[in-house]
Amino acid sequence: MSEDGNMLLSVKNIEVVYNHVILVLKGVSLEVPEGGIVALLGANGAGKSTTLKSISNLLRAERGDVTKGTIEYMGEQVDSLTPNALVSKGVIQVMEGRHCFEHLTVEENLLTGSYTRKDGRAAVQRDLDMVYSYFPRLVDRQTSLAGYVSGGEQQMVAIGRALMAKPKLILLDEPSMGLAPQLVEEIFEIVHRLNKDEGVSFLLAEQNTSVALRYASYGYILENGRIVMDGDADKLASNEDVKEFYLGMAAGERKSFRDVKHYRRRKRWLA
Amino acid sequence: LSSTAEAAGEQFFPLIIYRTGPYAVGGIPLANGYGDYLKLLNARDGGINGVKIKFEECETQYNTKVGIECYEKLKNKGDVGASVFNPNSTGITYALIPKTPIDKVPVHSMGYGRTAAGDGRVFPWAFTFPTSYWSQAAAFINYVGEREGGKNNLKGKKIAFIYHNSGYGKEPLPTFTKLSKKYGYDFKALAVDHPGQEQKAAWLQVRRYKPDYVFLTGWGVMNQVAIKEAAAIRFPMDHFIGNWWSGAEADVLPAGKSAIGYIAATFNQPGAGTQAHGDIVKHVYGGDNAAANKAQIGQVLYNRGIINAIYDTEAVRTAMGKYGNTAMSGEQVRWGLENLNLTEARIAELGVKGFMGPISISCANHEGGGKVMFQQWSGTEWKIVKGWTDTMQDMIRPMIEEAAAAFAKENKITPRKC
Amino acid sequence: MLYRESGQYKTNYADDQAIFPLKQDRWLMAIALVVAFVVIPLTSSEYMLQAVIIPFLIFALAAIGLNLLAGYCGQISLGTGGFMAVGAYAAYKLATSFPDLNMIVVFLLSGVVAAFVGIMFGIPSLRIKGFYLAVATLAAQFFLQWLFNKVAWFYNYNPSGTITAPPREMFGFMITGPAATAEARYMITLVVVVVLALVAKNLTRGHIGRSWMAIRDMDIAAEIIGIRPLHAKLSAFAISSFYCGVAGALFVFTWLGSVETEAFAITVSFQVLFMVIIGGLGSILGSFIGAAFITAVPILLTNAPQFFGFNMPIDLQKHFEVMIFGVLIIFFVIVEPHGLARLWQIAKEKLRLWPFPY
Amino acid sequence: MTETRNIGDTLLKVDNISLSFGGVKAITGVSLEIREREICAIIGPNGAGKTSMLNVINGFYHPQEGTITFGGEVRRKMRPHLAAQGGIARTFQNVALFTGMSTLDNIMTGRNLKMKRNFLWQAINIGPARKEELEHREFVERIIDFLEIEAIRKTPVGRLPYGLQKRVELGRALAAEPKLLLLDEPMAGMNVEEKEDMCRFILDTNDEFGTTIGLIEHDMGVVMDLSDHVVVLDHGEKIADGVPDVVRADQNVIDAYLGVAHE
Amino acid sequence: MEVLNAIFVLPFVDMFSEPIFFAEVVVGGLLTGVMYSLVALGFVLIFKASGVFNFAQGAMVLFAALTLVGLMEKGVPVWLALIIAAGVMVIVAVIIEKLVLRPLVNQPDIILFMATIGITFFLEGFGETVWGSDIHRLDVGIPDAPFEIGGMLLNEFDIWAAAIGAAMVGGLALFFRYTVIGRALRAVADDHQAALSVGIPLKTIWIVVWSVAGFVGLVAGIMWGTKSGVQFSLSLIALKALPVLILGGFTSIPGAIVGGLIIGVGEKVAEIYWGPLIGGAIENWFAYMLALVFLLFRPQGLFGEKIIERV
Ligand SMILES: Nc1ncnc2c1ncn2[C@@H]1O[C@H](COP(=O)(O)OP(=O)(O)OP(=O)(O)O)[C@@H](O)[C@H]1O
Ligand SMILES: Nc1ncnc2c1ncn2[C@@H]1O[C@H](COP(=O)(O)OP(=O)(O)OP(=O)(O)O)[C@@H](O)[C@H]1O
Ligand SMILES: [Mg+2]
Ligand SMILES: [Mg+2]
Repeated sequence: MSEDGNMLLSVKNIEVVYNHVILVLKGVSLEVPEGGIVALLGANGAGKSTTLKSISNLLRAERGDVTKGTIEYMGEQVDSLTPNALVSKGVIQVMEGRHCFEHLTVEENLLTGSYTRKDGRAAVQRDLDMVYSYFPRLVDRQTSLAGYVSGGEQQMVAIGRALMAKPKLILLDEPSMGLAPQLVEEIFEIVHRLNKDEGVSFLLAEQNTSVALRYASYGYILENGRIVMDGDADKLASNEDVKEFYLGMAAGERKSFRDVKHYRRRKRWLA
Repeated sequence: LSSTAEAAGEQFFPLIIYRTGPYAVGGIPLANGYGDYLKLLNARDGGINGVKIKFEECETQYNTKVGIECYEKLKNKGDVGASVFNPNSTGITYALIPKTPIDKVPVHSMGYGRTAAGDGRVFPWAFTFPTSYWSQAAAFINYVGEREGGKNNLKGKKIAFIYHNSGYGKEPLPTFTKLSKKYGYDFKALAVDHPGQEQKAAWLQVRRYKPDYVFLTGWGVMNQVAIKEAAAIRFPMDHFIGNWWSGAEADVLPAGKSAIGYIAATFNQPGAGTQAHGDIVKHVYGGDNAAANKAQIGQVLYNRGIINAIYDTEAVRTAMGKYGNTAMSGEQVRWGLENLNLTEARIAELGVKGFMGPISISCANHEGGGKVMFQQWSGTEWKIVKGWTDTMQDMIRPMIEEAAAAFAKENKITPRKC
Repeated sequence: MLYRESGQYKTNYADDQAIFPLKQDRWLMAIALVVAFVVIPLTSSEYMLQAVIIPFLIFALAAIGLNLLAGYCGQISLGTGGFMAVGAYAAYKLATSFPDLNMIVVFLLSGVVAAFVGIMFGIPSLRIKGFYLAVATLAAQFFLQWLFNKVAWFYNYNPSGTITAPPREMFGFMITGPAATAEARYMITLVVVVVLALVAKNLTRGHIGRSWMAIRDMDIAAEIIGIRPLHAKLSAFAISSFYCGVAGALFVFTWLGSVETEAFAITVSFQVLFMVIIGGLGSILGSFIGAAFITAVPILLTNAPQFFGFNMPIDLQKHFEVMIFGVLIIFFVIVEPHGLARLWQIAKEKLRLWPFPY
Repeated sequence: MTETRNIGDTLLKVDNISLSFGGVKAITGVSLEIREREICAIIGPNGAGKTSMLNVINGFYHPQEGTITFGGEVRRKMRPHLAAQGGIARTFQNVALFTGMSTLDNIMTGRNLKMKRNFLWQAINIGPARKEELEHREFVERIIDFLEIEAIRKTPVGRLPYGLQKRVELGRALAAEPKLLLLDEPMAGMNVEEKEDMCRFILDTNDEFGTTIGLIEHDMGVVMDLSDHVVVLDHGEKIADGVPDVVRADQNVIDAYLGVAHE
Repeated sequence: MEVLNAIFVLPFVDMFSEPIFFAEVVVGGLLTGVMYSLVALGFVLIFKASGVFNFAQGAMVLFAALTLVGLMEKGVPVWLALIIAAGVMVIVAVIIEKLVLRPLVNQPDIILFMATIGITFFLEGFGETVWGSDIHRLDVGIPDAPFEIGGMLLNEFDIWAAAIGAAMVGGLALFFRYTVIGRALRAVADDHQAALSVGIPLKTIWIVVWSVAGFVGLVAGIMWGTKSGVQFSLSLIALKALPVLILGGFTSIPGAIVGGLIIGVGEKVAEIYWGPLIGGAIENWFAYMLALVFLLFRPQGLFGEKIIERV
């Protein structure tokens, strides 16, 4: 993307090392415009989650370090802020793998999301109702311990909890994982609505490329800790390689998963 | 390392002690008294018969393992090795007794440790004088018997024994049971676990048992909690008697007024009244009374440190009488200990007249058959209420010899002839 | 690139499964053994052996024991001191009741006795987990300590309840009792520890070890794939207690010579746990490193002021020692939560990449 | 596409199972059958009770009602390890690998059931114990080759990316040489390429070892392409059961689960 | 037969034949139990709020009491000494958060536990360096005289201790229930990283909780210190709090008090009625055995949070 002014988030050339030895990101740059939905695509282990965590500053809790590069949010360098300061500023991450508070009830989980808010109980209650309206399944589960609800329900809790913080930028890590198909659509509809109605921006790491590209405006493809391709979502979606490797289409048609046995073209990014 | 220094050299005294940890309350004054007396000898007399004293403390926190490490560290120090070890812990004494014959250093557990070591035939290298827990128990029975108007009146009386649940606390048990058979008193032993902050159960039992006397064998924080608990059940203090490690200022002060009347055994006089105390203030503290008081001069355990040092230095002096005025090796000090003979006259010469009883040690008897006194807390100071008390050696001695024989058998030691 | 495996091809699985597949590791190990069996006995002073090296070996053995349970099987136990006491008292009773029994046999049998006691106290682990279990194992600690203090039979009815290692010899050398030289006691300890460490390494690499680790990492999944928690946990308790029991026996017979139950107090349990955590949970090497750390550091700290010519009052020195010890624990835990053994592994990884940073 | 496949008799019969937790009804009166060598998919919205069903089958949950017949044996209550011994292996929705162990060791644990040498042999690690270990190692290496994870053989699994972890988990289940393999969302969180790989492994397992497979998956493409028969759960009840083409057209299924008619 | 009689019949006969004494034993046990609860409470607070098993609680009790008594010996009036000591505990909390907890966010429980052991050593050494190892007499003016009701001999001090213990438990239970922080605390205990991700400031939370635990430690230190003097052994009472803790549940404030009462009564009754049969001094292990028996039925303690097991 070009260097114009209204970038909400810009990550410049960051390098991340785990445990002082494992180099995972090798110079990643990306930008999220104000009010944009940006998708971060890539295979397993490419470094998507790592990128998101370095933005939200949750890396340190995993003994990872950003050793090079800078991260700017609303023009301000945020590398050294604590995660909760970032949340107060409106950046929140929904972590991969749900991470619900097992011993809190579903409702309590949602309410923890509003911890940094200062706008009073009524506003929080309103958002709580909103979350319940997005995820009616959670209403039944309100008083269950989050540790006991099903995997998909936990995913809803995790997303709902982030919404409760009334963020400006949500870093969504694999929101569709483990969700039933119609719910995946619903979640992306929610993303779309929040984006349109409330102006919330999104950076989403997603494996479900077809949906992600459908809703995103821009996309990056990350492989092995490097950005190998980026561009407008529709452009990416029509790229032949992307089609084959990320959308599972061959020659314009979805191929059957039964056929994969017989022939397989391996991905090579010779960029 | 050793043996070469035929020149005057330095006499090395190791001190295994604890100034920290749960029993620091007891360890600090003991170490101060012992150390101050040695410093006094250096400052006033230039050492023992002109041989300078060197002295090193090693901190154990009353922990046997650390004690052994200390022993290993200190046993070869000084020009001719360590003079004598005072482990200041029954556990450490037990661990050292088998080692000392090999290393040729004597161990002196003054009024604690392994009672059987009073038999010098089996334990040539261990000394328990001036007295032992078993003798003390006998003295206690003598004392209360006397208060009841004769030991025969003990028949039907009830005596409770509250003890630190360790080797140290358990030592007097056989004596008490044996004597109860002899004198017909009823006896109940109540154990309290380390460190002894929580004794409610024991005292509830005392309350129900309603004993005529309670004997306490505690150490550290256990003592003062016991005294407070006794006060809380309104047990008459003058019927509550501690052993000589359960009768120091730190034990009674926290209980305040309610501790008045509490009695404890001792084998040295309380107070800072002797000439030696004056000398310590003068030579060691340069006349600074406040500093001396801070070091707890004149307190029960401080004084006990002093007499411990007197015994040991006098043993060195005795050895020098035979081997000449140079630094004495452990082996020589052992001879000195075994031939120690402190008469009233010698005690007066040392400037501690009346402070301790006369004593003489022999090849067979390492306990010295020493007698025991009883002191009472007045609210401000300890006062002797019963002077030297007999310790029924006719009965205790055979018990000691029997226990020593058992040890000899188990460890394949042939007792020496004395 | 000093430390790399390239060029060391394994042509069969047997080679790949050797204890030390790397040549460098094999060399290091050989050197360590030569030092342990030849250099140390020839050069160390009695103080060194008695106060540092023998306790280090014994604690290393106990730490291996606890590591099998806590590090490999994930069951934290604070009963180590109690299990060591079982070994110690069993060895004492065996040695005094059967004076002609070979000491190695005595040590092993006392380990077996401890193993049975360990199984009994391991039973609650089938239901209780985590810190709840850790605290519950204190029941073993306190009960056993009480038992050996109370029941006079265990200490042959001597009045203070102290047990003393009787003199025994092997190959014509005194190996226990007061007349045994520090070198002799060291050698016998070393042999026992080295052999048992090797056994522990083998166990952890076999299917028993894997079932322990599976239970540790995710007990439910382990059960679902067919690992029986009962077997895995109780075998871990048994074998761990066996090691602790042997360590307890050595504790009396080749180290202190004479102990009362207080020597196996809860502080010992904690100390061994520190060793395991500082050294590295789930690492045999870590048990050694941790034991070295916990036994040597206090002694170094105690002797440091004198070494540098300060003369501090001993109480102050002790306080500093305790404080510094605490700080060091925190420091190392922060530097590498997985223990010193992991630090060593990371160092190896770095050496492998050297001179490149990543 | 299934005509040529050699599907046998009923291997697993779940009969009228009900399971509830306190007030929450996870499963109500569900019956289903899985036949030998088939691939049976269980689908349904989130919280429908799919995972719970797997947990019932392998003995982790004990249903209040109903029976399970596996390989001709009827049973109501059993411990998970007995189910494993009987030949049921599975993978988990939230990866449940042993994170402290290497890939190789993880897969080796799958063979634990088959290893018999007692600990004394293992302690000295010579003779029979060593031989046994090596035999199993060879078997496991075949699985590693099959799943194409040779390169991460010695890596601790905690460090692996999610997709590979799922693969290792499959390897662990395969190591037990199960008769019935239960897979709980094996392809969640994967991109298409990885899903293709996973499908290939599942199909190969089914073809080459004749393993019966129970599969929970939310990717309809995968479900429809792979399975011989699909069971749909909703709110703990079975709402459809049949071949993929029929199920996909079922209005109930569309309403409850698919949202829109799938393709 | 006789053995069975001695174990299963005679002790009960004994209880009923002297009911007043039995009542006294029970009351004595209850009061002792409250004293245990005071220490256990500090553990619970920290565990509940951060999932850390704080072994240093005993050392914090010692350190707080030492600070208080040290100041009082320097002539500082009681009320001021109390305030300063509480302030010192806040400083301790801040330092611990910064130097120990922050670098260890998201580490396994056992590692944090180990770190608190490091803190234990440090606090013990530091407290004694500053204030010495001697025993200090502590008297903050709580009355301490025995009195008799209905043939039972009680002590004013014990009654005070019970009252203070109850008040603290009540207050803290309300705090956790009705404040936003309360919920955040439990969230942190479940998952550090997730708590961070939703914007809960671990730093503040930890400082608050450790300060409160320090304050609870101070109160426990005052009560125990008045009873037995302030000295090193104070840090060992943590061991008496552990069975209370597992019996009540690591995460429950009311659990700490109920656990304390059960353990207190249980161990006293056992010691007095069964102890003599087997040689006495069984309190220590009996407390743990009793807790163990309860755990076999409820592995999370009486009031602890459920242990969630799912795949
Ligand atoms: N805590 C950690 N310590 C060491 N390595 C790590 C850690 N976390 C991640 N890695 C490594 O970093 C690389 C990138 O991981 P990351 O989780 O960012 O990938 P991802 O693109 O999100 O993959 P996925 O789609 O599986 O979530 C992986 O190879 C992984 O092994
Ligand atoms: N151990 C348990 N205790 C209480 N409720 C439970 C338990 N296990 C499952 N449940 C409940 O049972 C219902 C079914 O859960 P299950 O995990 O089987 O759903 P699922 O079909 O696998 O859903 P998903 O696709 O989201 O994984 C859920 O509502 C869940 O809350
Ligand atoms: Mg990811
Ligand atoms: Mg599920």
